[in-house]
Amino acid sequence: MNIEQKNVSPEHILFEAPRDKAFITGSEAVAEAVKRANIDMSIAYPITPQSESMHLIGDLYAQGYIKDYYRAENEFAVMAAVHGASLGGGRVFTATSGPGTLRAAEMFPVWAGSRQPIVCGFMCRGISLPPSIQPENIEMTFLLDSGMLMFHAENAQDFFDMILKGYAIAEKPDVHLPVGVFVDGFFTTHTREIVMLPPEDIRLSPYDPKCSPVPAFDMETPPMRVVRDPLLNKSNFISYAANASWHQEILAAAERSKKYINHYMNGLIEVDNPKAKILIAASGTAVAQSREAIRDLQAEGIDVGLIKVKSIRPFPEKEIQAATENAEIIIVPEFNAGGWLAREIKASLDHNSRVISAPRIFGGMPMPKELIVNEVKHAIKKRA
Amino acid sequence: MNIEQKNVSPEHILFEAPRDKAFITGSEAVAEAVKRANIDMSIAYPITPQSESMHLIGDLYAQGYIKDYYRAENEFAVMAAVHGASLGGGRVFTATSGPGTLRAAEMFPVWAGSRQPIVCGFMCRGISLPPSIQPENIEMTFLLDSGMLMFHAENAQDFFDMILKGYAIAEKPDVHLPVGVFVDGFFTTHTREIVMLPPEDIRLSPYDPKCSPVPAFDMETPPMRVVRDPLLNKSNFISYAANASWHQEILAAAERSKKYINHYMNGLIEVDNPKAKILIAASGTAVAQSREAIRDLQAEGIDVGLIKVKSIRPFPEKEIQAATENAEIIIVPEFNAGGWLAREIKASLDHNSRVISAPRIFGGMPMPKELIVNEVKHAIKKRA
Amino acid sequence: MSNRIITPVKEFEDLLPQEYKDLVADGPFFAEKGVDDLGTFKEIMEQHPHCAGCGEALGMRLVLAGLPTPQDTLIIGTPGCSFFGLAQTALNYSNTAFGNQNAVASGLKRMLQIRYPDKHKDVVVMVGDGGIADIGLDYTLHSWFRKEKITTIMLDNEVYGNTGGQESGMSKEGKVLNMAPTGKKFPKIPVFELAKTSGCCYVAKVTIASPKKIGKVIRRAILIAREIGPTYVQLFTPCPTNLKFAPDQTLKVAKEAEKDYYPFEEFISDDAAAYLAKVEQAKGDGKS
Amino acid sequence: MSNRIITPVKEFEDLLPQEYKDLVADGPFFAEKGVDDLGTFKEIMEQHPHCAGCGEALGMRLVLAGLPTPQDTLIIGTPGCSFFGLAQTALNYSNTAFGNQNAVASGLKRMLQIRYPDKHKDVVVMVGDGGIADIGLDYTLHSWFRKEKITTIMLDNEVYGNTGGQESGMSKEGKVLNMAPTGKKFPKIPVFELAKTSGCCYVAKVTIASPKKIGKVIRRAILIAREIGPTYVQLFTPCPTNLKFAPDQTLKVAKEAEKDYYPFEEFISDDAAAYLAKVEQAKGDGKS
Amino acid sequence: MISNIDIRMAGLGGQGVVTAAHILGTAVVSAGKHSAVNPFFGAEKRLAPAESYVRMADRPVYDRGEILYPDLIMIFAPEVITMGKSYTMPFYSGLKEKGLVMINSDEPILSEKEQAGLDKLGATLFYIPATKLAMEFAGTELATNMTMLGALCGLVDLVEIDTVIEAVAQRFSGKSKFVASGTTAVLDESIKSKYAKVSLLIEKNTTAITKAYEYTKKLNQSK
Amino acid sequence: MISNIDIRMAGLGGQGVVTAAHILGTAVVSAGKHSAVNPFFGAEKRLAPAESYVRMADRPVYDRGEILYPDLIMIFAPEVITMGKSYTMPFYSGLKEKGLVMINSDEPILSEKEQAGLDKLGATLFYIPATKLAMEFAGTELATNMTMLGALCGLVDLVEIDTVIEAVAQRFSGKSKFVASGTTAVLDESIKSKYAKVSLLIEKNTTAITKAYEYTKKLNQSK
Amino acid sequence: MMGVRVAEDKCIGCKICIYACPEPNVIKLTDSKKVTIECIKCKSCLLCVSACPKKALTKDEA
Amino acid sequence: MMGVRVAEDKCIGCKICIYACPEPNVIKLTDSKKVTIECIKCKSCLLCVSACPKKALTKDEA
Ligand SMILES: Cc1ncc(C[n+]2csc(CCOP(=O)(O)OP(=O)(O)O)c2C)c(N)n1
Ligand SMILES: Cc1ncc(C[n+]2csc(CCOP(=O)(O)OP(=O)(O)O)c2C)c(N)n1
Ligand code: SF4
Ligand code: SF4
Ligand code: SF4
Ligand code: SF4
Ligand code: SF4
Ligand code: SF4
Ligand SMILES: [Mg+2]
Ligand SMILES: [Mg+2]
Repeated sequence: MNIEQKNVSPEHILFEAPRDKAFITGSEAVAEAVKRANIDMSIAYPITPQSESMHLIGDLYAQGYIKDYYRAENEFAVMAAVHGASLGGGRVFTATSGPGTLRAAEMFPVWAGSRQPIVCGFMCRGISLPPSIQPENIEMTFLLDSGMLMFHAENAQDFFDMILKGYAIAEKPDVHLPVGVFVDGFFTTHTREIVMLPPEDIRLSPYDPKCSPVPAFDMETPPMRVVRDPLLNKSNFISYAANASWHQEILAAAERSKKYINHYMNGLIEVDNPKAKILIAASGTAVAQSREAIRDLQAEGIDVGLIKVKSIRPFPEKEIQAATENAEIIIVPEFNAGGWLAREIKASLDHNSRVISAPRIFGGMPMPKELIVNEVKHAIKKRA
Repeated sequence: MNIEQKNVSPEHILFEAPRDKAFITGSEAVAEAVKRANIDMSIAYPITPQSESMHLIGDLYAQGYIKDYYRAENEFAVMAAVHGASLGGGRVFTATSGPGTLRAAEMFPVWAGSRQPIVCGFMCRGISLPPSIQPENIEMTFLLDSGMLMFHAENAQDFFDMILKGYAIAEKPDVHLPVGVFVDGFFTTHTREIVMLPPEDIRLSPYDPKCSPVPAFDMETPPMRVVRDPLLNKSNFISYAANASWHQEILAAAERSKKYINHYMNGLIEVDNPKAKILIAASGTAVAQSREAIRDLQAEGIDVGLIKVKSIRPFPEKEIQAATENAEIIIVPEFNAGGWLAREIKASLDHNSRVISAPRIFGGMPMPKELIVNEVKHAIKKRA
Repeated sequence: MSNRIITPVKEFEDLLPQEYKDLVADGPFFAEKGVDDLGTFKEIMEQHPHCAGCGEALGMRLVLAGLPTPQDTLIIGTPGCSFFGLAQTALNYSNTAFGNQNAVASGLKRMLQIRYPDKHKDVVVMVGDGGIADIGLDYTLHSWFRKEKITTIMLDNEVYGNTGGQESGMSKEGKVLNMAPTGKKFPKIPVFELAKTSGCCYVAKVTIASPKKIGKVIRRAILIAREIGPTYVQLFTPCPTNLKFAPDQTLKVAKEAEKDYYPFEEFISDDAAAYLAKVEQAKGDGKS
Repeated sequence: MSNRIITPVKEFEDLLPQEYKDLVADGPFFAEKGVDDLGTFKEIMEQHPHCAGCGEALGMRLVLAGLPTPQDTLIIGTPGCSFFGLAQTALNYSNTAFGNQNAVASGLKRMLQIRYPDKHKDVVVMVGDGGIADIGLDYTLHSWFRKEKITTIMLDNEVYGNTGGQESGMSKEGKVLNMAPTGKKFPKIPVFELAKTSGCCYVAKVTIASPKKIGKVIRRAILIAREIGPTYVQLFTPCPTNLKFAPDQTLKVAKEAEKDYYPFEEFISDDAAAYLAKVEQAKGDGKS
Repeated sequence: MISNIDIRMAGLGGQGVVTAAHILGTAVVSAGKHSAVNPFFGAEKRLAPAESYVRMADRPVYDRGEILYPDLIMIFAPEVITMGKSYTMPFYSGLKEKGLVMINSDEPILSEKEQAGLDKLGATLFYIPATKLAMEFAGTELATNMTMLGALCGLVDLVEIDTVIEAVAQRFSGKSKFVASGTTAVLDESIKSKYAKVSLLIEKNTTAITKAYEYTKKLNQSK
Repeated sequence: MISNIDIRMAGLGGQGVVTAAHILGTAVVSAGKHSAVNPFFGAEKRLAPAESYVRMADRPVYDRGEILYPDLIMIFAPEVITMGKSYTMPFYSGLKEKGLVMINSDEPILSEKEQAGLDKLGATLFYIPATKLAMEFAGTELATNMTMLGALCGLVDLVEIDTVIEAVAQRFSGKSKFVASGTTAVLDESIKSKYAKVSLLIEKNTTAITKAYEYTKKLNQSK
Repeated sequence: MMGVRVAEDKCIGCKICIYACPEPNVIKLTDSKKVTIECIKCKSCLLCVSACPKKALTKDEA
Repeated sequence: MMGVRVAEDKCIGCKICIYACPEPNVIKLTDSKKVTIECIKCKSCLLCVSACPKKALTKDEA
């Protein structure tokens, strides 16, 4: 570590510290966030387009910013080891992509079930066959009920901020849930763009395992056996109820996280031009592409507003309901074949025939603004 | 094999052959289906509550009904080996549950991407922590965008039939997609009930690998290299387009499967008492429990209808829209914490404030009919 | 864990369950206890739902008695019958996904080294044969390749006990079991040999018919893991229920296996042997 | 595959691409070819996007030339650089999820035995070191334990080539790589030794600096897999791009490794040796 | 004949509660009625708590899972009550008003509190020396589930005893494998090892059932 | 000075198209404008096709990914066109009307059909002997990306050449690791091995850029 | 149904039964070097009975 | 930029270059036992050049 870092509050690092302009990739933004996150340990496994981030985090380890780091044998091992490390009472980070996410799928609900404030980056990409390493966020649909909080970053700036905010939110004693910060791989990881960074010489205060609803796994609390009978394998209503209430508490913790998301992320959604009758609702890179489309549409005199969905879990049902009160057309452009965001939005809105689930881009394609523009015009024509 | 089996059409085995009453568990129903499915190979890995089914299938192998069978090293290996076996041009079956489903999650989209008519049983159970082996169908939410067809069986009879129907549908050349047949574990696998079975001495005709959109992997077709450049790792619009259209074709194949689902399964949904203003929409065991509740409600003079959702993928959007045209209240009871079925239904319906996502049961609990009855009464009161 | 943490505050002592007070008064936390002392101290495992005559339960009981420093021992488990007893044990015990144990233990051990650089926190993996040799083999071997300082203990009952008697990679060749209806087609997986090849510094094979050996072996395995590198103990713990012998035959089955194909074996790397000589001399150990 | 299948119908011959016609006229499908014949027949791999000087590409080229019966050979791959060349090869090639290759091959081989009981369908796994020794180790070893009749070939470039130069379990100790910023902390995984312990009937280690040996070894591995059991070939195929040497140094690097730490080694089980003696005598093989 | 009834059977792992439920359900179905039977949803361990549930009706039974509100509770081992070897405590919780309780014991074992609980519900309680009868007529306590079944049929008019005996023969005839969760099947099968031949097993079980049936039939009449 | 422009750079893996784009974007941003730069989204292999994309504007750039409709196309190696080593065929597809094309070649290499395609778009075409200039002034063909950049700045008024030179220094100063996909970074870094010292590398690159800049400046003026 | 009886006169306190019992805290050694058995936790597996070299233990049939 | 030139007079047809080339179907042996190189598929890695014992191969600088 070539610089001495001062421990500061999330508020300081996020809201108060001055920021400087950097021209970096999303992968570098991840490393910049981790550098300031006071991580104890990180565990890596390569996969495109995540690898660069975890290389850089390896460098941070070599430089002394992180206390331990290694390459594991696969993603399931990574997520299991990160789980073990977090059990041990420290702050951890890791990241993966597409097939890696699915390879480790079983562990994410375990993190949530263990109430671990792990932050994980997901650099989304294609899965399945034919093989594709290109952008697609289909993997997010697999995690919607994993119990994790899920944030979707629009760009490198968001990615940087949401990782730090992720720890701030995840570690609140009344939240204590894992956070997945998702980006559209390549579009964000591999694009070099302007990112405003706070100084390098501050970092988050260390994680305090005592401020947790579940004690650290370190034999430093009285190790009573907890139950007369283990919860598992019992047709036992007490065990059923314990299990159910534990899961209910996970859902409740996600609800409680909303106040912190509002505080740190300035809302679960962000609305531009809320009075427009036509809205585009999107998350991730689709937001960026929508901004370009809206610029063109406004230039043509077509009034279109934007809902940027930042938090996918908890899902901003109420917020989107409020923001779409006057909307007549809601276009939902997405980078996946399933259309999961449109599904979520439709499920949140009464009168959801207003929702148009298009354009839906997958297979690695970019989403030219022209496509969105056309979709909007088409919708207007159809309505007229 | 102590009996000689005659190869017959799915139509014969499903619609024409006489049936006899058996009093068996859901696990036994699986084996009865497999016995008549003319399976070439099956690969097993134990997990509660699936194991009994795969034990029985092992016995079928020992008796000569199946040509090869082994226990693999874990579920990812099972699903990969079944994928390999199916590549080789034969008919395969396997099954798993909860954590096993998640362990192998990556392979299901691969089956779909490879256009393999694999049928897999999912005996759903709890995942995550605290550990639970008890009923819960949360794992289904992880597979909604896997590309598989997904059927949800209400009871052992459905389980038996849907496996055979699964092959009939999956193997149609214009479908050729994997089929997941889901049941609520224990409730179906471990309950002994009346199942009507066709005779043992008939079975489906063998799988014909030539009637497939993708040739068998056996070096019996001219092995030209297919592309100048491999599809992967290319910023190549041809490759993007190929990938996207391949996935679109998977979605299209699922659409095309509807006509076969209608034919073999008598519709993607089944509606009782469609004119009722109050409907219960459910899938799996929640349907059975709803039937009990409706019996009680009708006895009290409350007119309640039932939508049984049999096909989860393709999702019967249009069918549910039509069936709920007159409904004022739609109760969706579920065995999972996420409420994925209610989400799907809400996303399908305009005016979805009619949909009530309750009771939602998880942690292993049963769903007493009284809970559903109360939910209905509560909804009536609120509306009044 | 410092003793202060478990010592009841006088004023509240009467509120604590008897079991807890027994553990403090007669348990192995304050005064060091070993397998030899069984029957004279309060064991840290209590009333578990294992089958009557379960070899695995006996094995775990003996292992737990052999822990050199239970107050700083963390057990990583995995689904399998062992869950039942270990969940009933007054130690930190974690059990998440099947087979992930050595990966979890790797992360945990390293984090505890960060958080407690001056203390030995013994991370002990204790799970079934299926968990180690089948679904978890990759994680097991890689933790050994990486030289993680953890002790791995296989409770080898030669079957998947918890899920109802299926073939495991450690089942004997020819054995007819669930999912092996025509008998197992390949021999027991040579995990003992793999451990030697894969970087374990101490490897031992023992059965529940030799309780004192278990005590000694466990102690060695844990001490070596503290300083030298990964260690592995393979413990034969037959399952009466699924191997279908009477519950009172468990020790007989173990004894016969010991004679027949499960002899006591021990492998110690040179650096581990040197270290062991040092600590055992200091402690007056190793003579038993 | 019967030759009839690839023989062009006269009337349509002119519609076929030249490459296809070359394969029929001069390829290894009709007339048996070997590594010795390279340069005089149409190889089944064509123009691939591997880096200039890629050792893996060379390795695959030599392996493919050594296949005893390409017309009935199925290649199971996995993500990794090998994908590029193998996807450009006129054989059935499948590549799905990373590391699953030996599980896929197990299912495939068994199904082909069911469908073609009277024919040898050679199922050959050809993938990178990471795919075998890291993420796929469990599946690799278990296919060996189960005695699946498949040949596993590791293209060992001692790095994750395809994802940009990360540490692999097969990287050399001390090597600084991506994700190993302070150097690798443990030696190459002893897959060769594990293969011997785990049931492989034939195990060989060879480098691309010995092309004729590759031909011989591949032939042996595949023939033995047909009749006796699993076989494993570990092929050193250095990666100039990620090990950061000049593309024209690939063979020099291989030659030095051969002298230094990658000597030719061969292990043959007794039954495999007996079988081999029989077939090589019959064929007049094995003298080269 | 009673038509609609929900029965909870509680015992220890290896006592055959699952087999008992299976046999009863089979008998009911072969008598032309409807039934659904399931065990508790967990892994059984030898001598750990075990339960099973039988629903029977003259119309289709859709309901499944643990029976929360049984009409009838059968306790296969006194330890269920005396040592708390039960998933449901107190053992009669959920019992419907005027319900019926059968306990395998030679002598009263209920605490005052428990007895008061039953009294409040207006429940009828029977002690059945089922293990004693099993030892006497089948030569093994593993036939306790048979005597409990026989006793049930003597007490309540659910199904003809002959139909039950037929179901027993079917259960052990070996025509089909007994399928139950986890180790349950193994434990419930262990009775087979007590007899050299299946025919002997069926014969002994039949005797045990019949004797227990007669025992409670008398008891019932005398009440 | 031109404000809003989208550039596509196409070359072979190892030629430094990603580095070139990086440097250009950095210069643009340090000049106070906006830019977003990305490579093609695939794994680069030495001498296989490689592309990168630079967007620049005087207002925020949100758009990202492959540029489908470039204003300007830079071809770093003739093989991109002559041997089809390209992901986009024909190489100018998507080029906007009146767009600009720069080809690294000493001599015309376009087929008639290609030339006609360009003519139809009203495109302007420049051949730049970039490799030759690189060999001459930096002593290695690995500096071709530098001469292409210099040439670009001479042809089009995008950003001051000094700002570009500063960006080069920043890129190679070693203050931060160069981050690019897969093997791209390795390949793009290989130029470093050509020089004993970073300072020499920067110096040589600066010369190469400047010379190429001057070369096209003249060319442009003469047109 | 559950439990094991100790014949105090036969017991020599060798503890073999203690090492044989799968249940923790069931068989204990008294100060007089005899064993006692806490029957409420005993599962009647009879491993102790089989193991005792002195035949000091028998199943409690009560 | 790409390609290798064969000095026919030096080539003895030993095929070492053929075994050294990572590209399939690039170097071929002619009937006169010399090699020819299909330069359009050559990647100029120069492995053949380094491998040739007769120095019969050189990089084509054209
Ligand atoms: C991913 C996954 N697959 C399968 C299971 C089911 N499962 C739980 S324990 C077990 C077998 C345990 O066998 P073993 O490890 O030998 O332990 P034992 O019960 O014999 O002590 C299995 C297959 C699971 N929990 N998770
Ligand atoms: C589950 C999963 N994790 C990670 C990856 C990314 N991945 C693809 S290839 C590869 C490394 C390949 O290394 P190796 O097997 O040594 O082959 P090489 O490229 O060196 O030939 C990785 C990590 C993936 N495709 N899937
Ligand atoms: S099933 Fe076997 S291992 Fe499991 S508790 Fe019972 S006896 Fe022990
Ligand atoms: S990265 Fe290495 S292994 Fe991969 S193609 Fe390039 S040289 Fe070959
Ligand atoms: S084994 Fe027998 S003699 Fe020894 S202590 Fe136990 S009861 Fe006493
Ligand atoms: S019978 Fe079994 S459980 Fe009871 S004391 Fe003896 S060994 Fe222990
Ligand atoms: S290696 Fe040299 S001499 Fe030998 S064939 Fe090639 S070019 Fe000719
Ligand atoms: S330079 Fe390389 S690619 Fe070209 S012919 Fe020689 S070995 Fe082959
Ligand atoms: Mg086991
Ligand atoms: Mg490699």
